[in-house]
Amino acid sequence: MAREKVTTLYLGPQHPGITGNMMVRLKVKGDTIVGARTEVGYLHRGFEKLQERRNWLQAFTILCRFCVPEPDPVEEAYALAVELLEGREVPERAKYIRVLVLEMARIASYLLWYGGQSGSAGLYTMGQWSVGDRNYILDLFEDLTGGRVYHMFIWPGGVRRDLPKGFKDKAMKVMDYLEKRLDDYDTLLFENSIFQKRAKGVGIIDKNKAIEWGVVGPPLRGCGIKSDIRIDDPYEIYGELYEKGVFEVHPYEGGDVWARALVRRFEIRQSIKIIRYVLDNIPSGDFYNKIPNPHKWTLPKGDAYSRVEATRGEIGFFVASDGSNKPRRTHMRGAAYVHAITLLENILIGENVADVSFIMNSLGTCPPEIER
Amino acid sequence: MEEKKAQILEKLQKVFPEISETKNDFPYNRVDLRIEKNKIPAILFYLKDEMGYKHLVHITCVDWLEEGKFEVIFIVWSPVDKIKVFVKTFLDRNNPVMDNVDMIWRQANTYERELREMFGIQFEGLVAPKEFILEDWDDMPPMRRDFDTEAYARKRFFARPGREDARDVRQTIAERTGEEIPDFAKKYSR
Amino acid sequence: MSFFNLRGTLKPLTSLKQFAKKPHTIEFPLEVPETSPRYRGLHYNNLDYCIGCGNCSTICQNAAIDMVPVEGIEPKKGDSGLRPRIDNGRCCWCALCVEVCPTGSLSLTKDYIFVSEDPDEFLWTPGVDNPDGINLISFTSSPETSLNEYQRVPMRELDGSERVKSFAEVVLGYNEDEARKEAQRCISCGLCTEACPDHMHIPEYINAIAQGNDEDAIRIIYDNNPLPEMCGKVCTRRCEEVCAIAKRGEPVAIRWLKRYATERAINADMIKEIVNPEILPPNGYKVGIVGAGPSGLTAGYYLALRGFDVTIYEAHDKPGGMTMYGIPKYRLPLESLMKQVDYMKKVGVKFHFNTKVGKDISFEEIYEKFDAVFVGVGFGKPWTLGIEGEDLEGSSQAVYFLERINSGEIINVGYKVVVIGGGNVAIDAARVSRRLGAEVVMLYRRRVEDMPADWEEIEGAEAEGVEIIPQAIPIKIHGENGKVKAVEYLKAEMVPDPKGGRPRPQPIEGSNTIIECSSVFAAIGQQGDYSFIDESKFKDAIKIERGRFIVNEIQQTTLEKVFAGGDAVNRTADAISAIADGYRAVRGIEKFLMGKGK
Amino acid sequence: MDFLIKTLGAIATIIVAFIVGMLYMGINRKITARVQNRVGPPVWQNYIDALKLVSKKTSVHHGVMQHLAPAFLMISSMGTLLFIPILRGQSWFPNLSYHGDLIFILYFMVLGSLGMALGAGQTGNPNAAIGITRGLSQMVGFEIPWVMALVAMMIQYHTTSISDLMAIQQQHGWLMFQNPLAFLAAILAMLGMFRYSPFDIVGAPAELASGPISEFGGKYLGLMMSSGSIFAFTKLTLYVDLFMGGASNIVVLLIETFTLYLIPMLYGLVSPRYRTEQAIRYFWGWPTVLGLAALVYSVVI
Repeated sequence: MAREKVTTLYLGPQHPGITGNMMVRLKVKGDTIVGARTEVGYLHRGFEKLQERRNWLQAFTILCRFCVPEPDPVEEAYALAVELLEGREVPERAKYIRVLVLEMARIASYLLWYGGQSGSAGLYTMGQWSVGDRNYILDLFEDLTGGRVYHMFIWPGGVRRDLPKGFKDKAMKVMDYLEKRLDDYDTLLFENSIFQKRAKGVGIIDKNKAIEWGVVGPPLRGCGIKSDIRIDDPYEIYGELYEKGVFEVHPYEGGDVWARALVRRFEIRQSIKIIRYVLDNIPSGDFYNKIPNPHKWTLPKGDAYSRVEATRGEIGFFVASDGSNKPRRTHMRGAAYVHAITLLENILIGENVADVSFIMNSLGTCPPEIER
Repeated sequence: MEEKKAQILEKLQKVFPEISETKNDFPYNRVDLRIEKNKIPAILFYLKDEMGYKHLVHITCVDWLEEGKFEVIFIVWSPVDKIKVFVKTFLDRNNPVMDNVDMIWRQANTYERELREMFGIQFEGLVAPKEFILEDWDDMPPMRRDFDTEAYARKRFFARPGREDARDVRQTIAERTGEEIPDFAKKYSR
Repeated sequence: MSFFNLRGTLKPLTSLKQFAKKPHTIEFPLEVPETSPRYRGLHYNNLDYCIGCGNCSTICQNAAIDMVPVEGIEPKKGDSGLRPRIDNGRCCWCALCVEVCPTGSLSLTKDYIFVSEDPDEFLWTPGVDNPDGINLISFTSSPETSLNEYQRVPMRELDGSERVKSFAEVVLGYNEDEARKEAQRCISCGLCTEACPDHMHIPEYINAIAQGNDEDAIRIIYDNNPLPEMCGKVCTRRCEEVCAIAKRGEPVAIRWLKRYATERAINADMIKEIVNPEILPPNGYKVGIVGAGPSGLTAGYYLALRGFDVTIYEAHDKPGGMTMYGIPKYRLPLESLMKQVDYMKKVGVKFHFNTKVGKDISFEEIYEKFDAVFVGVGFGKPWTLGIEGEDLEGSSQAVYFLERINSGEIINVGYKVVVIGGGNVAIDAARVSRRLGAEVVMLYRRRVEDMPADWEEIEGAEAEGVEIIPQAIPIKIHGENGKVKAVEYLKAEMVPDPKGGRPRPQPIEGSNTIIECSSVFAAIGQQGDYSFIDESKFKDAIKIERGRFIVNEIQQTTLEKVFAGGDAVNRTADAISAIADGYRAVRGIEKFLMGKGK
Repeated sequence: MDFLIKTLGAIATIIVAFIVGMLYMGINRKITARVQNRVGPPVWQNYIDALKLVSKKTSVHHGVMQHLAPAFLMISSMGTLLFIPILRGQSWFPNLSYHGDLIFILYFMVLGSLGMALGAGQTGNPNAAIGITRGLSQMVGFEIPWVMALVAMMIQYHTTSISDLMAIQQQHGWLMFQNPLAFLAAILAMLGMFRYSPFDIVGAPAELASGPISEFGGKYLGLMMSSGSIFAFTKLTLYVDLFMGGASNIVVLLIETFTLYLIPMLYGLVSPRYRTEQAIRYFWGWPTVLGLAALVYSVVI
C-alpha cells in the first residue's frame, strides 16, 4: 500500500469493533484518518411508528429495545414524559426503587463499557471480568424485575413490582463485592502503562465547543464541564440526593479517551454509593400509582419532553398526545444520535485507524438508539 | 423559576413581536412559544448567541393529519438558566418547506435528515446525503400519519401459516348467542 | 523508548492471581442455575381459572397470543371456551398479559428452555401443553399489582337513616367523572353479553362511555332494550355475575353505567333526538299486545319501529307492569319509567290503559282483530303461605301491598312488620315498611347467603335497620280482634339435601318463637293468572304447563298467531328476561307475518 | 534405509510438534479462561476445532495465492522445525541441521509470513491488507532485537550452528546465564513473535476483524491453526536449544518449552494492545538497547 494513497475503509455494519449495526466509512491515508462518515440504517425497526399504533402502555414494552446495554433510562424517560403529560404523581417509594434500578443499570452499563473499552484496546481479560461481574447485577435485576436484560420495569405511575424479600442484603453484598473488584480493575486497566499510552491524548473533544456540538454525559464531563441531567434538571430524587451529598459529579479535564474513562471510573463508585443510600433509606408505601385499564387509558392533549442521564449521556423522550389512548407521536433523543454521527465524524479526523472503535467506545455510541 | 420563565418570554417577545402564542403555565422548567416558520433561524440564533441557550436538546415533528399541518418543535436548553424552551412552528402539510438551521448547531443536520426522510419536510439549503435510515424507499415518508404500517407489512411480508384458527372472543360470543352488534357500535368493540 | 514505566508494566501482572479464584461461569449441563422467584419465563395458564376473556390477546403488542378453542373446555356463561395460545417465536416476555389477566390464571414460569427444530412447535397453549408448569409458576399478578382495577367506583347513596324518612331515590347515580372512571375498568371482553338474557351490547356502550361519547352509548343501548333506564336502576344484572373482573374483585358496575348513560337523556324528546331511530313505513300488519309490562313494551316498541301497527292493552292505569307496581319508588322513580313510555308513544305505540283483557275486552276479540297477538301478562297472583291466621287483618301479600303503595295509597302498617320471604319482593316490602315508620323483621327459611335477593338490596335493608332472622319457618299468625298480633315461627337447621341440591331447612321441634307485630307480609313467590283466556276456544289451543306458556324459540305459543313472553314464559322472573322475550318475539312476529307474505 | 528412517523421523517430529503445540494452545485457553474468571473449554478443544475446520468445504476463491498461503505457512513452520534439533544427542528426532542453520532459520521463519502476506493481499479485503502491513511493520520491529541477540551469540561462540551452540552450552552452562542481555532481548522479541497481546495488532479483532485471516475459513483456517501450533512449538524449541542448552529428553523439553511459553501468554493476558507505531517504538526501544548491549558484551568478552 502506497503511503499517501487515500483508501476507503468500511468499519461495519457487521464488525466486532462497532457496538451494534452501523458503519463508519473511513478515508484513510496510511494509518491516519482523513475523513469519516457514519452510515446508519441497518437497524431501523420503526419503533416510533409502532408506538403510534399501540396504546400508551403497550408502547412501553418496546422501549427497552431502544438501547440494549442500558434499557432502563429509556423506560424512565418514557415514564417521565407520560407522567409530565398526564400530571400523574409517583409515590415516594417508587421514586426510590426507580433510582435504584437506574443506578444498577448505570453500573451494569459501565461494566459493559469497561469490557468494550478495554476490549477495543485488546485487553480481553478486563472485559471478561467486568461482564462476569455485571452478571451479579443482572442477578439482582432478575430478582427485582423478573428479567435479566430487558427489565420492562419502570412504567408510568411507578414501578411494576415491589422489592422482593431479602433484596437489600443481597444487593449490599453485591455492592461490597463490586467495590473490591473495582480496585482490581484499577490495577489491571487504569494503572496499566499500555492502556494509559493508548488512551491519553486520543479522541480529543474541544472543551469550548463541546456544549454547542451537543456533547452530553460522560464525554462532556470528560471535557472538564460539570454537567449532569441528574443535577441540572433533576428528576425523581436525584436533586435531593445531590444536595445531601450522597453522590458527586466530578469533571475531568482533557477531553480525551483517558478523561472519559476516568469519569466513568469515578461514577461507577458514585452509583454504588447511591444504591447503598437508597437501600438504607427507602420509605415504605406504595410502589405504584395505578394507571387505569391500559386499553382505555387516555392522556390529555399536549406534548411533553423528559430528560434522563444515562451512561451515554442525555436521553430524552418526546411524546405528543391527541387525547386518545394512543400516542400521536413519540420521538426519542439518544445521546448517540449526536455522538455517533456529527461528533464522531469530527473527532475521528487525524486519528489512527486502530483507535476508531476505541474512541467509539469511549463516546458510548449505541446504534439502536440512533435508528430506533 | 417562574419569574425567569416570564422574563425569557418577555425578552423574546420584545425582540420577536411575531411570536404568536406562548405557554408558560407548566409546573416545571419549560416555556413554549410558537412563531412563524421563516423566523425560526433568527429566533434560534438569538436564543443561542444572546440568551445562552447553547444546547440543542431536540428537534421533532408531529403530524396533525386532521388539521393538515406539521408541527416542528425545537427544544433548546440553557445550562445557566436551566430552562427548556420549546420553539414551535406549523408547516403546511402539503408543502412542508422550512429553512435549514444546521449552521447554528451542526448536529441539527442529523435531525433534519431524519425529518426529511420520515416526514418529507424539505429544509432549504440542507447539504447532506440523500438517504439516512431508510434504504431504497419509494413509498410515502413513513412517519406520516397516513402511512399505514399494517397495510405495508401485509403487502411486504407474509404471515407464517398455522394461526388461522384464532378466534375473536367478542365475535365468538356474539355468534353463539345470536347477538347482532349494530355497525355503528363496532368501533367500540375492542 | 525514553521512559520505562516499570510499575505500569508489572502491577497489572498481579491480576493473574485471579487464576486461583472460583470462576463466574458454570458447566451448564452439570450445574443448572436457579432462576429467581420472579423470573419471567414461559407461560402457564391455569385452565380452570381461565375464562377465555381474551384480554391477554388484546394487550399483546406482538400479536403473539391467539384465542383458540381447546378440547375438553365447553363454552358456558362467563366462559368463552377459548384459551390463549402463545406463539413463542413472537413473545417478548414482557408479561403484560399476566398483568392484565383478570382471573390471575395466566402466569409465567421459571422454565425458560424450549428447544425444537419444528417452528410450529413454538405455538403452544399454555396449561394444555405444559401441565407441569403449575409447579414452576414464578411471575404472577395479584389484585394489587394487576393492571385491572378491582375496586368499583363507590356509588353514592343516601345514608341509611336518611333514606327511611322518604321514598326519595336511594341511589344517586354516577356523575360524569365517576362514570368514566368506572367505565374504564371494563376490559371489553364481552362475556357479560352472553349472561344477559337480552344480549345487550355491553362492551360497546361501556367503551362509548369511557371514551366520553354518551350519546353513542345511548344509541347502542336502545338497539335492543327500550327500557334501559328501568334496567339501569333495577336490573337483576346477571351480566355482573360473570364479569371477568369479578373473578378477583368487584364487577364493573354495568347497571350503574347504563343508568348513567340513559340519565343523560333527560326527557322523552331528548331520547328521541339522540336515538333518532329509523322507523320503517307502515307495513299494514297489526299487532295486539296484552299487558304493558317490560316484555309487552319491548315488543311494542320494536314492532312499531319495524312499521307494525301496535296496540297495547293494559289493565292498570299506568304502564310498566311489575316494574311499575312491584318495585318501590325509591328504587325506580315514576318519572324515569314514564319518560321511556312517553318516548315509545312518540315512535307510534298505541296504549289502552284500564283495559283488562277478559273483562273489558275479550281475548277472542283481540285475537280476531290483530294479525298477531303478544301476551306478556306476567305473574300477577302471589302464592299464599298456607298457615293459620293468614286472612287476619294486617296480614297480606307483599305484592299487593307494594302495588297499593305504588298506586299512591297510604297504608298504616302499625309499629312492627314481619316480612316472610327472602326474595327481592320481600326486601322491597321490608324497606317500604321501614319508610312507613315501622320496625321490620324478616323471616327467611334458609341462611342469609342463600337469599335470592340482590346482595346490594340485602345490605341496603340492613343499613336501613331491617332485622333479618334467617332459618326461621313461620307456622302460625296469631290474631287479636281479627287483627294480626304476632307471628310464631320455628327455628330451622340446615340439612344437606340427599338429592344433592342446596341444603334444606329442617324445623327444630320445640324452638317456637313468637314475635309481636302489627302487620305480616308474605312474599314467597307469584304465579300466573290466565283466567282471561279461559275460553273454550283457546283453552286447548294454547298449552300451559306448570303455570307457564309453552313457547318455541321465537316465543310462539302452540297457537301460531299468539306469542308470549315475560314471567309467564320464562323461569328467571326478571325484567331483563322479559325484555329479551319481547325482543325475540318481535323477530318471531316479523318472521311469522312477513315470511307469510300478504 | 537411512533416508527412510529420516523421513519417518521427520513425520514423527511434525506429529509430536502438532500435538504438543495444540496442547499448549489448549492449556493457554484454559489458563486464560481461569484468569478471566471463566471455566473455559476443555484442554482438547483445539483438536476438535482443528478437526472440524479441516472437515469443512470451502466455497470462496480469491486466487491461487490465497490457496497457497496456508501451504506457505505450513512449509515455513514444518521446514523450520526440521532444521531445529529437538532433543540433544538423540538420534530418533533427526534433523537437517548443518553449519549455518541458524542463519538459514532466520530467513526461513519469515517465509510463512510473506506467503501469508501474498495470500491475504489477494483476498482484496482491506482489513487483511491493513493487517498485513501492520504485521510486516511489526516484524521489522521485533526482528532487530532478535537478530541482535542471535548475532551476539554467534560472535560470542564463533558458530552459526544450533547443534554447536547446544554442545557449547553443555560445557559452559546455559546461554541465558552466559549472555543474559541477549536472552532478555530475545525474550522481548519473542513477545512480538507470538503475536499475543500487546503485539496482536495484526489480527486485532476489534479493529480489523481478525486481519489477514479474515477471508480464510474452513480448511485454510484449520491448516493455519495447525501450522501455528507447530510453529509455536518450533519457536519454543529453538529458544530452548539456544538459551537453555536443549533438552535431553522429551519431559525436560516439555517443561522448558512450556515455561517459556508462559511468558508471552501471561503477559498477554494483562496487556492491552499496542498500536503499530507504538509496537515498533517499543521494540526499537529497550529490546534493541539490550540487544546492542549483548553485542557489545559478546564482543568485549
